[in-house]
Amino acid sequence: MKNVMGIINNAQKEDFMRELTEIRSLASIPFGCRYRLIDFPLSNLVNSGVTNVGILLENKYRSLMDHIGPGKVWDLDRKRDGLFILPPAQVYGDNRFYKGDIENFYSNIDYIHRSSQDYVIISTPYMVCNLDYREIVKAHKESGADITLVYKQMPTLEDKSTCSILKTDKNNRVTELKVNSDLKNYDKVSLNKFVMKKELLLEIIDECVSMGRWDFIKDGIIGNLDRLNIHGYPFSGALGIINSIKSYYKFNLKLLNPEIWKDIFMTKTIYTKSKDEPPTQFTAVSKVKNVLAANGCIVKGHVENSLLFRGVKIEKGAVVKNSILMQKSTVGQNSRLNNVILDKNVVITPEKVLRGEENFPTIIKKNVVI
Amino acid sequence: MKNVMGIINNAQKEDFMRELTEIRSLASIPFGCRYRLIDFPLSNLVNSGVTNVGILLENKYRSLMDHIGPGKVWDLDRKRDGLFILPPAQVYGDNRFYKGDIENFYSNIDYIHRSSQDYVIISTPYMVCNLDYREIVKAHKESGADITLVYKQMPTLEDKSTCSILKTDKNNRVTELKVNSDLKNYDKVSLNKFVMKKELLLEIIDECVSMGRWDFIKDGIIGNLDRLNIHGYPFSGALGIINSIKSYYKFNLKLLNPEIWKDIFMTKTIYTKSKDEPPTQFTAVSKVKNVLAANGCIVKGHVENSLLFRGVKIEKGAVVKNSILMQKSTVGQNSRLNNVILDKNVVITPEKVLRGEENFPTIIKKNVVI
Amino acid sequence: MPGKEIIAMLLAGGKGTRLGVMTDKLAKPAIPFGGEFRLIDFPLSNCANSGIDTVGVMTQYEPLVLNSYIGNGSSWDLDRQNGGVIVLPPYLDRKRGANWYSGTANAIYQNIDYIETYDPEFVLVLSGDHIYKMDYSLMLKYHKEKNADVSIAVMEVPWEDTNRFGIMNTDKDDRIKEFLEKPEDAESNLASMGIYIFSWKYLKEYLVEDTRNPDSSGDFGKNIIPMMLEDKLSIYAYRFNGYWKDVGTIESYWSAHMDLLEENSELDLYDRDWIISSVNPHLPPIYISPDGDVIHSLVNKGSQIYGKVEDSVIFFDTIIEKDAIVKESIILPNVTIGKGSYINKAVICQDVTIGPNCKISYGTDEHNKITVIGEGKEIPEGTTIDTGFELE
Amino acid sequence: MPGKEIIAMLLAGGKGTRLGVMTDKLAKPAIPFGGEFRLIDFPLSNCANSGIDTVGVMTQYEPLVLNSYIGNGSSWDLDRQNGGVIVLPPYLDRKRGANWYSGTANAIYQNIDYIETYDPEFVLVLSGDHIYKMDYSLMLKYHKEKNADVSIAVMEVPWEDTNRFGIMNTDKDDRIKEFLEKPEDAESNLASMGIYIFSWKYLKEYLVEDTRNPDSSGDFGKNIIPMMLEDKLSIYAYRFNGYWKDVGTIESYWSAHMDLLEENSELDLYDRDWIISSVNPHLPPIYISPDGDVIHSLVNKGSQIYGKVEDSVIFFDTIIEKDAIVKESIILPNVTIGKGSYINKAVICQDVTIGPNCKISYGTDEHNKITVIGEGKEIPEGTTIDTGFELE
Repeated sequence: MKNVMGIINNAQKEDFMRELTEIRSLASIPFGCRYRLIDFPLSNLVNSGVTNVGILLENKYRSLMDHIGPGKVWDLDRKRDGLFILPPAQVYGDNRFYKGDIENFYSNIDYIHRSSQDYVIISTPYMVCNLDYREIVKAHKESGADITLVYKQMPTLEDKSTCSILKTDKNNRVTELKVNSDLKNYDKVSLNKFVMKKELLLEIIDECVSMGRWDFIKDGIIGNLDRLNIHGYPFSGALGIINSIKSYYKFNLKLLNPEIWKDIFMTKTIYTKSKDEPPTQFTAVSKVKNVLAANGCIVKGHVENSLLFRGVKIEKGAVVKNSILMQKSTVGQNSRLNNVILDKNVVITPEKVLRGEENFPTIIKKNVVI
Repeated sequence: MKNVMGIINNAQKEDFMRELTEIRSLASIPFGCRYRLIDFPLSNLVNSGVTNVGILLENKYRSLMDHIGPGKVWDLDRKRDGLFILPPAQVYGDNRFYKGDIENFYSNIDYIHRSSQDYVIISTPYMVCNLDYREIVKAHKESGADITLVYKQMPTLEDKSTCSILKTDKNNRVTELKVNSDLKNYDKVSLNKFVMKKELLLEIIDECVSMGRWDFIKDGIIGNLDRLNIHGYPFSGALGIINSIKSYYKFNLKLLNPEIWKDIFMTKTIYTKSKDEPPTQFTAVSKVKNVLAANGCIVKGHVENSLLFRGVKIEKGAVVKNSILMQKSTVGQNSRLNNVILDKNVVITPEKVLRGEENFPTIIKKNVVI
Repeated sequence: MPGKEIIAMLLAGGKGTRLGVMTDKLAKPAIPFGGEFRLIDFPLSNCANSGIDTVGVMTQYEPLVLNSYIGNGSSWDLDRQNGGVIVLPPYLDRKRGANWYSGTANAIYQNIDYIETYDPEFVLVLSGDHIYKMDYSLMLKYHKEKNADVSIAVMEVPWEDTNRFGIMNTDKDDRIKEFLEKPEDAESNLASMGIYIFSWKYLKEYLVEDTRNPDSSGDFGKNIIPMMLEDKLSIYAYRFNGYWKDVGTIESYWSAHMDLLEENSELDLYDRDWIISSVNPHLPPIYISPDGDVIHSLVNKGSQIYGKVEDSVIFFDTIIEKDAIVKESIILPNVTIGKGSYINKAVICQDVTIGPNCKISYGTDEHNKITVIGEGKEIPEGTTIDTGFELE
Repeated sequence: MPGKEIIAMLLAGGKGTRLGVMTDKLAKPAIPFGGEFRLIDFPLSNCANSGIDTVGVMTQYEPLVLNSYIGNGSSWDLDRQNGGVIVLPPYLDRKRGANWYSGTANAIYQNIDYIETYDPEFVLVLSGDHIYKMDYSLMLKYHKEKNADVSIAVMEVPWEDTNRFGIMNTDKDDRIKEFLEKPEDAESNLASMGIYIFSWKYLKEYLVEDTRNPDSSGDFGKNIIPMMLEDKLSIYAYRFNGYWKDVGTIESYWSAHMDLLEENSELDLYDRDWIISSVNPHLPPIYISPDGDVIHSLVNKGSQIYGKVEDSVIFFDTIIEKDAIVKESIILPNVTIGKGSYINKAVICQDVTIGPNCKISYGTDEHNKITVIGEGKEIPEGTTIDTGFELE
């Protein structure tokens, strides 16, 4: 895979998850007790032997840069190749209006040009899975396709926003591709992961720019569906599509199924920035059932069906059910939480009761004290 | 100096050097054969024992990020403290208009707040010198001043733009401070390096923002001249004020004076990203007089009174005088250059003649072939 | 290269034979501790937290594990351009020939060249096998205030234990007058913690002199400190009051872990102002199944609990199968405890697989001994192992 | 941790006694070369450029310089999370006791544990003291194509030199039939370059067997390869045509430098597709004063030329004072050549100060010997040193 580079396209609108993305980019949303979304596409690439990865950024990326740092965790702190942070387009000119992600590709075209690899994988942070691109690249080369698109057969879709659905013919060639549409009559969802020759990507960018079209998927891929041979590659592992609060919440809780968390976390190692947290402590009065927990937590209460991020504290008598508690949040004595998402550093003082709905979890924003 | 943090303010207008800053930020302008401007403020801070440095960025900063990387060269790749890239303000909101550098301070105020240090040094990349802040911080504490401003006594100023000039009373308290003004009646120029308590900086930012004022020096410093005790600290080493093409050109050539280059390069080590270049090769027909040269050059021609950056090639019969040749530029056989600046990767084909004026050097832009 | 005011020299050479099978394949400083750490994490983190950024680690037993664990030191922020942590093995000298480290002082003597690279004013000497959190910069401050030539960290031990320690007799100002190794009738209960600050010029002089003496065992406690006391050097005791434990035996190793389970453990590992760092393996979160139960225990990431865990410390990457019961035990990394097995008062070393329905340390508990299962063992289904057994 | 297809084991143990005073304080692989490098930069850069990211460096002489030079390996991009470069010193084994490396093969035998960590299919064995650029991945491809058990890199040497090398007799297919150490009447001029690829399962077997033989000197050329040939293993010669030089003597060290000065030197250090990396000291640009003159020479950063330099290689941080003349010489880092001094055909080692008006290697040139001034010497004003002198 020395001849394949990766681009993680984080230059996307993320309004669909406003409560969690107000203070951070989509890519740095905390996920699965210890991770952030970016960890998955980045680890997938690295695990497949890709050593040149560019991350297209749009905005609010300081937390992302803090998280990724020089890429040491992913072994991408290299003299040649390695990790490249590709800043947004608009800062190159004063006060221009943002047109779309093609602009980000275009303003970083130098990086793509001068990379020595002939193939490129384009990925996105909001499709969480654990896959090996080696097979996909091999299939791409064997098929002779111009573009290979990874898809998954799915009966239903939690939320259609940002998703592309598709139909393929009997040779697995993509015949239809639609964005933001219902699954009706379709049962395949694009993972928005593409393999193509670098030359083709450059051509697509160039063409889009010259015609004033700025959406990579709509204009660059769908717009070329007739002209190019786009091949579908079926993926059968677990997939989390993180495109709404509801889907975020549901898929996190789905992780409590050992089959799913083993697939997502352990098919290959998922790397993330570590924090020197001691083990999680359970006391003589703690009661835990069906829980995923990061390190550094102190659990004195009752936790069921929930995810605890790093350094969460649950005091005596507190009861937490069906909830996601992000880093360093605290639940005070005898408080009760059900269907709740606590963002980082939230403090629930003693004797409080918070209750959301299964399809509409209550979200408490970062640093709030209740 | 564990209790002092550094902020390098690279959020400044840089139109005054358009020919060199079109493709890069002021901070990443090549300087002195091997360096970029940012190397000087960064090395000065590190050499003074500061281990927490934030770099405020405005735009075109990819080359800067490539150059700095994780800060390993400056030993700032640390788990605690270290180097922080502070991205510009406008990307936090969509398509806003840039107001001034206070906005950059403000949008990174979290970083300043959570840093553990009590004192802060604010510096800028366009004042090139080699100084030790330890004495200055000591003097600051002893004087009891609110702010200490470093200045240099100078009889003339190559170019007044972006410069602040000042008067001090007999106790070295700053009594007058003006931006972009002639030196007439003044003989002290501010290095735009300030020492103050972090609390005061936060107060100044807060005040400026609340009053809708956005220029750190004009509003934050000069605007507080009456209210605060601003103390001057005289600096007597060599100083390069890089605020115009002319001053850039002249100061680079001034480096050929051993007293100046020793002061600038060797008072303390200036760190920069290294490139694995072999030694510079001089052939049997080369002729060199009064030259500073980086590694990796191949010199077959005649070079006098000039600076050669990394990997420059000068072919047989070529004559280069009073010129600055940036990285990987090439001068073909029998070509003649005088008072010329070649940006990176410029190729001068054989038998060409380029001649600028002493006060108006000819500049050839990056990648141009002549 | 600018010099350093102080550098640390960490003695990581201990064979640790009293830890039995645990140190069969590991140097003692590499032994796992507290669900997350190795012993050497404590002095290394203490150095980093105290602002000491240059640490030489002297080792000659099984250096590979320690070497690859320490790596470039970035886990402790000790990957510095000038300084940082480095492992110092013995080497062949063309003039002196082959030299293994014969004693604690001799190890430092052989690394005089390394020390001199940094031209330090002070040298902090540490050992790699004690559990404690200590700010060495306060000890250095004390050393300078007392204008001492040597400072030795000491703590009060119970009078009945004085015959197990190196005991300092001091004057009113805490200047050390006498140093006694394991005295029968101690006059003082100030025990040496094996932490020294030396003014380098004196230490160097005595190291060189000690090496000339063929009868010396090249040891700080036996040779260097007594010589210095004889010469009336100014040696001060620096009193330390926090948690400190030498986990030199299986019993003390086990009880140090039980200490950690207390809600307000004296050794607070959750204190974010004095973080003990370690090399973090990349592992998924802890999983506790709907049938799992964890009470009064520490559990580390990567572990899957389908059974019951009580009063125990579970390191990372361990599987406790359904209906298994783990009590008052320490389970090191990458262990599987089979279905229905019962583990009580045991230390299960790395990479052990215990089959289903085993009973370890089950039965009479009268001699109250801890069972140890050595690294990599596979215990077949239905095995019963008696209390106090050490399975190599 | 995933395994590696191939890892490299670099023998950096050479005492290099034929290099005289140059190796007094340096292991041979640490010797400066080419104005910028140390010898070990060549194999390390070759590994990185060939995609081999795991290198064990075995050393037992003066490891401190090599250890701190290699650091965490980031200079060669060998600071990898899984693999990277590591220095492997000898160590005390509780069962086998003290073991210094007795020979090239024995050094690898003692590091079997390290090698097995990576579960490699192939092991590339290199030495740290040759100057060449070679893509080991092509050699590996050859090794696999030939389905060989061992491949040995060879080059044709002049027939008159065959008695100085290990010579391979091969069949038409380049399979090695015979290996002769420094034969008097060679049948072939294919000389071993000391670069081997072994299929690890075979190498391991022979290393273990060789160790059982008390008469073996534990050497590849003397013991392992002959044993393998006897057992009819499939051993192939891999022909290499580029520049390769063993700089084992002062003369060859000097002439390798003179080679570099050629405009189209066979060893192209300016090739950006095969960069030889090194640890870069932070130094200002080269300065050539209005009176300075540099002809047909290599000069490195940090050097200041006020005098005249001709046909020479000047390492970094050196000052050639006004009116000084340096001819056909190699000036190692941090040297000062005083005003009016004349240096001809000399190697001036690191940190030497030559006072004003000295004459080094001046006078009759009949025996044509190179003068060497050893590390750190101070030559007082007006000294004359004869041709061929070695000043320790």
